[in-house]
Amino acid sequence: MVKKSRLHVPKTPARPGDAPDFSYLKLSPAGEIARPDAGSPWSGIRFLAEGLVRVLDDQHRAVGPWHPHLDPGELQIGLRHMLLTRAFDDRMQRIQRSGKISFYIRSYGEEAVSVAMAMALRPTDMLFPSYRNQGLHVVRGRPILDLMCQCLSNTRDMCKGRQLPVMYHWREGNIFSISGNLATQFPQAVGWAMAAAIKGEDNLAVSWIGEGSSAAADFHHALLFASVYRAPVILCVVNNQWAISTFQGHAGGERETFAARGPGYGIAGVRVDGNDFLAVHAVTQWAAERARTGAGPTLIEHVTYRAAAHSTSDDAARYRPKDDYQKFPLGDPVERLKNHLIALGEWSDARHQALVAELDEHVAGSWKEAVSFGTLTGGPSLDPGLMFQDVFAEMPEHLRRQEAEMRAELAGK
Amino acid sequence: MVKKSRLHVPKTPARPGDAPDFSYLKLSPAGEIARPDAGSPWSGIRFLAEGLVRVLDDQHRAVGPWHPHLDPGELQIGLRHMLLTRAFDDRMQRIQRSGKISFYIRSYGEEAVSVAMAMALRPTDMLFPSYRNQGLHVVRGRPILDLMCQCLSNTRDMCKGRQLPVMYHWREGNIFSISGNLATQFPQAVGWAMAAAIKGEDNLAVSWIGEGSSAAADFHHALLFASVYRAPVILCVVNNQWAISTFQGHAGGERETFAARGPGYGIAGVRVDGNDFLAVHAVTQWAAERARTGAGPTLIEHVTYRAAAHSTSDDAARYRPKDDYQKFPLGDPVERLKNHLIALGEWSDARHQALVAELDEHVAGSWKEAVSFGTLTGGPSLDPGLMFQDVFAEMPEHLRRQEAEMRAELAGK
Amino acid sequence: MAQMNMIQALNSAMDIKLGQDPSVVVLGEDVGFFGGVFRVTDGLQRKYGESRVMDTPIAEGGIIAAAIGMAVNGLRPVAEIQFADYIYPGYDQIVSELARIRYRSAGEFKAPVTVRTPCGGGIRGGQTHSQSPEALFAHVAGLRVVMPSNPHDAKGLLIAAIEDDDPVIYFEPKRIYNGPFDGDPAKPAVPWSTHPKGEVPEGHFTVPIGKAEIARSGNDLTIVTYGTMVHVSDAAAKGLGLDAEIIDVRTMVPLDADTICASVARTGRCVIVHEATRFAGFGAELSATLQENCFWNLEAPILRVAGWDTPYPHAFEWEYFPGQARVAKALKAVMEAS
Amino acid sequence: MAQMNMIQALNSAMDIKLGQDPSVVVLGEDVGFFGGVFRVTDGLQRKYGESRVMDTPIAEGGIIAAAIGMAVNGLRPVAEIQFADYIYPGYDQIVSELARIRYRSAGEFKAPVTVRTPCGGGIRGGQTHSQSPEALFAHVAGLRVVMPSNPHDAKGLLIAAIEDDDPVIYFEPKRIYNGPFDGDPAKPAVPWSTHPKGEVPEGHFTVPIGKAEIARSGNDLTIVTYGTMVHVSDAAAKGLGLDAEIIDVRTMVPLDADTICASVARTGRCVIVHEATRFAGFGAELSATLQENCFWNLEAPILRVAGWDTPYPHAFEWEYFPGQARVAKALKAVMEAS
Ligand SMILES: Cc1ncc(C[n+]2csc(CCOP(=O)(O)OP(=O)(O)O)c2C)c(N)n1
Ligand SMILES: Cc1ncc(C[n+]2csc(CCOP(=O)(O)OP(=O)(O)O)c2C)c(N)n1
Ligand SMILES: [Mg+2]
Ligand SMILES: [Mg+2]
Repeated sequence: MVKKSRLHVPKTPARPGDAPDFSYLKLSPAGEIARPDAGSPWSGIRFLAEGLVRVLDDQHRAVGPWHPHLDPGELQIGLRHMLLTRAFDDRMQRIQRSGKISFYIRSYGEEAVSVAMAMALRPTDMLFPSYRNQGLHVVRGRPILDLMCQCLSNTRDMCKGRQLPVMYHWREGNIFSISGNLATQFPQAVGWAMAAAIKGEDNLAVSWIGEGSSAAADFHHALLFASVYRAPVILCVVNNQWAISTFQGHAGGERETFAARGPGYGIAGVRVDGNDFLAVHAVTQWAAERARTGAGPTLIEHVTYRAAAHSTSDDAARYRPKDDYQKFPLGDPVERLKNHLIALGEWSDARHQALVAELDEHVAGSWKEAVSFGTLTGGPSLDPGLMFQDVFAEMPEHLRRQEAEMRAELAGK
Repeated sequence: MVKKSRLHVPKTPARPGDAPDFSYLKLSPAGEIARPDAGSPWSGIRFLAEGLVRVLDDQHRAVGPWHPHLDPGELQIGLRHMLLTRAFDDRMQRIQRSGKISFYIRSYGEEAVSVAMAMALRPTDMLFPSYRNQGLHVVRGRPILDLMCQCLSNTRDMCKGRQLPVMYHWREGNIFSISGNLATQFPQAVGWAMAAAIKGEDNLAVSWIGEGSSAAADFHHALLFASVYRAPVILCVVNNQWAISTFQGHAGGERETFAARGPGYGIAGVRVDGNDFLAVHAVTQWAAERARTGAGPTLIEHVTYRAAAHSTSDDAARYRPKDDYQKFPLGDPVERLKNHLIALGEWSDARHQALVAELDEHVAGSWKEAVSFGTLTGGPSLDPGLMFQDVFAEMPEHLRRQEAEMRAELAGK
Repeated sequence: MAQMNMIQALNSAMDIKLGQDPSVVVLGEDVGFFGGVFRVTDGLQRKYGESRVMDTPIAEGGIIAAAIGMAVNGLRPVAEIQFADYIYPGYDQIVSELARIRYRSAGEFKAPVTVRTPCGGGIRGGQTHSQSPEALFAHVAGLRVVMPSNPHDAKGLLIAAIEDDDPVIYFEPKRIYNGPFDGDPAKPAVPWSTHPKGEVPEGHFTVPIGKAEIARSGNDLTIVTYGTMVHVSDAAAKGLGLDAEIIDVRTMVPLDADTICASVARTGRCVIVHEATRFAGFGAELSATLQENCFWNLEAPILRVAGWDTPYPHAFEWEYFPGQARVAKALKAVMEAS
Repeated sequence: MAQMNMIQALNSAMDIKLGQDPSVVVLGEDVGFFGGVFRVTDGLQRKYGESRVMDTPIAEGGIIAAAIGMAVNGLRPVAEIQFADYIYPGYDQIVSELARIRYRSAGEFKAPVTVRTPCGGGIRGGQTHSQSPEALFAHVAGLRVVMPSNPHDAKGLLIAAIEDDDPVIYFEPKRIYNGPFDGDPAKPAVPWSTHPKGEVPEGHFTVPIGKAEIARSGNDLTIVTYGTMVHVSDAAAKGLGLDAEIIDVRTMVPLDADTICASVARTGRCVIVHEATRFAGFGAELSATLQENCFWNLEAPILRVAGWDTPYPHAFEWEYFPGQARVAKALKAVMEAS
């Protein structure tokens, strides 16, 4: 080009070798943001999309109007779910490294988003997760054995070998199937919620996507349909700052919060500290009440950080400072809840260590059981004929023929 | 269903038989909305997306900070362009009714949107229109003869017979080709603007879609890419209240203005009285300055009314009150500019009638000339072999063979 | 039995299902108050209310996605895409989601959505009101793909589609909404009341998805076709005085290969006719399947008659559209080949 | 000449064009700083800057639309879609816009966009990292569709695509990015340096779009294939000791029917091999074209070998993927038919 480019390109605050830089992050002190009535008209509560709802302060106390006043027992359960999620993730990561599963995605650093939300919802609310919401299954009681078997594509795999690891689903638990195509679940959740409204039921749909995925057309369709039909849905953008190698500024975060898209479409938007278990729980309760009473949908932006690499296929050190997470101003969700419980006098380091050990053992035991149902490389395995089932409700003639061909091929004929 | 539906369905204010009802329309008095500096950061000027920029008041005076102070001569030119657009539309509508063209779309009631905007832009700015922006061609000096020939698919048709009537384009005039698929041009305009920025040029791209079309994924992509790369583009939603039979509430207008989507994405949004020539001109100048100086894109919502049926294939009396347009609170753009010029002492009913007569004659003359190049039913006609050209830059072998087959078929062989 | 055109037949199918099954809902652009730009949903909103027959935003991707979500929540949505030419913004939700939800969830979730969409040319609609994109769906595992050629089948297939537990892409050849069309635009329009397939049962009945129909039996050769081209082919064969067997495919997926192959194996000669552009069109699959199965019976190459490989050219519609002349030429070539 | 794998060859093609032509730009998800998830654009942003090699939002529809707008404004964008499985959100902009801008504007506007996208299976990628959707583009008039099978052609075809004034959908069979693959996952990986087509000129050269290549000459029968399957077919034929002629289609649109038909007319026997699901796949077009043109020369039915008609099944990848056994079975059947 003859002339110099005038194109604006979003800045990434820190790359490998740079010092971590979170000065771009707009924070609010814990307790600062007001808590309007859940039935408030959306237009009067735009401030929720700009501030940051936080409950836990730096002294590990719960403060301000969003304090959800949960039982210590409930908080301990939340801590347990987060720790189990993390123990499970850690183990699967190591297992992938050892070659026993092909692929894995951790939710490290984002456990509060799934766990606190699932705990604030009813079991009959339908969840449309992304691939980083394994905590939902944990809260709803899915044995991690089942999740492991899925990752192994073994004879107990809920997906019957048809999906990549982590692409779980659970009809009984009201958790929808995960697609590899980003964001498609977002408008589907709105359709589900519309159906609930049409049927006169008061169940909600809740869906999660990453901030990078908010660029997809599905994001727009979800917000638009939710707005037009006032669907009983909670739509969550999990802003963990990164989309593989791409900083959130490239998804529009440089200009405005993701929560602010909500008011643009005429629906409530709330920006919440995604690493603050109490704040996430409180905001979810608020949005659920709002949706259930017919006051409309809510877009929640969870501000958090993807502490792990994108997946086991990724190496985050290529594109961001190694110590980025250590410097993230919102800390770690597990540590923060733990410290709060200790501050309440309801927890201790010793109990914590014991719990971690117990969960590790549970995970190890589950893994042992899981491999007994087969692995990629040995043990019992699924019949490849399963590939021809469930394409349609009934297998049509051409697939029957192809199955026969495949069986002949396998038999060396 | 056993239970009663709880689904919210947007209300349409008036259907055939009802009295027109525009109480839903948020209006601002002329002159009321402040005019911030064109370089203002978008976040400080959200009020522009909520109010309604108006210059012409009920006494036909131009008032307030957005008064563009145009020469009376320029206003007369604007009036002329609008009248020519309307005379052309009216004639083509009648011609379609007589069966000489297959289809037509009028811009009746929305002439100021195209005419005032095109006049406020530079000829080197690239325009990406919808099918209701014929005024752009008029302002840029395209002979209406050419537009008529396109509608006739005759030997002078710029589209070489390949497009429905009204799907014009004009490379020399920097007006892009119209697609039958709604809204696709919106993100294309952003790409064009990004290229201008990459090349270091200061031309803008400007695009128009209907409020109904703002539901399309392309709308989201356009706003997002414009925001991320701060592209020098003006994106317009022409809110003429209707998308065929569907009221604007179904596109999200019940909850928020369309202009407010801009701030949601972190770009400026301005809501303007689309039937006020001066206001449209002023807002366009402001947005163009903004884009040209690198301060970013603008989303403009033009509040107007689709005075005609959707197209010649449509019958608006089936779904809205017959006298709806007569009661539209923002009046008619031609009448309002005419009355303003008269109030200025720069125009008269007599001059107006003479101009209308002159333009009618011009249109009639153009039509006479146009049909000399052929019509659907007679006169010279295009070689059907043209259907095989321009599929690719060079015609590949298989199309050459198909063309030969087609010629044999036509020759009865 | 009643006289119905295709619009009435389709309307009747939805009316019956909306009345019988509270889980059936209809959604799409202008389908509610207005009754659809082709009036196929006329009167349904008045009868069943705004929560069962819904006007939607103009967002085909959103329409399909919402329909999927509704279906997962137990409804049976019938989504209208106003013209098949506008289905592409919904393509990801159809291909990546609708087609695979049952598969990827190992049968735990299903999405019984019917996507109705008017297709085909011959109405002076230009590039974006004339396309026949059936091949783009037939290649996608998990979708049923249907196109009727008359009011009787239109109603029976639509009821079957709505009742089907799998997603169905339902193409409606709009050129024959009001009457059969033999490809000659100069001839006066003929209403469906003149055609035996314009007789349609008033109540509930189905035409099975996955079964082709022998629209006309014959011995000289087999014409395999669907939609509007059933009528054009019939006229072309009659014009040549050929005793052609005409197979109306009706369902592209799953294809009734047995019926089609049996006919071609018997006649030894075959012409495939469709409106869609030829290259990599659905005719290619028909040809390949027939060649594989009937090779030893074939007495002449199987020929394809189709739209040319260009975008749909407004002014040259009748030179583009496969009319009787083009079909006749292929029929002659196949009959004369030896 | 240099030794290159396909990733290096593709990178070299873009590097050369970015260097030669200031109107060339590269855009896509993670293509900038990171250099792409397969590292195909590695180092290009560092060399040419953030305005020429752009990270984009995750919006395939937006990427294609922006590329079209850029092309209309005189640039030559090379857009990457991270996996072909994610191209569908951009399908409307490709089919309704990119393919038709020249046509509908009678040549006044053009959109010389190259859309690069990794396709195909064999990498344990499951449903959404394994698809081969070429047929869904080959049917659309106005698009060129290309798939190379080796580093030499990859570079030459990509330079040709970028220089082409028409839009090109450029599929990269990712299973052979690092080395040829004969379909046997148990064998150790072989690098491109062991293969003659791993020799690639360092500078500018083109492989013409629209020309098939006879990858291996032979007399017993013709195998028509492309992408990864060129290597699988070769191994299968060698395994049977057959003197097969292998045609690497390379360009699906415009198809080099002459080269393909000439071969089949000579050998009289043909097997078509591709990875994509069989039904209405591109193999159907190849079969139909060959049958029409070579009918009288055929000594056996043309057979198709392809992926089964199911979504790509993660755990059953190697039972799904057309390997040597499946190809060999078809080769034998065609050789034995009489
Ligand atoms: C439609 C589509 N495009 C691209 C991809 C490839 N891809 C997988 S994950 C990812 C990044 C997603 O980032 P974000 O939405 O922020 O979620 P996170 O991984 O941070 O949780 C990309 C680009 C995909 N899966 N689907
Ligand atoms: C993708 C797509 N979907 C549907 C249509 C059919 N259609 C043509 S115009 C129209 C209404 C558009 O309304 P709006 O955007 O408000 O523009 P207006 O006609 O009011 O100017 C519809 C639904 C289309 N052309 N393209
Ligand atoms: Mg992210
Ligand atoms: Mg409108």
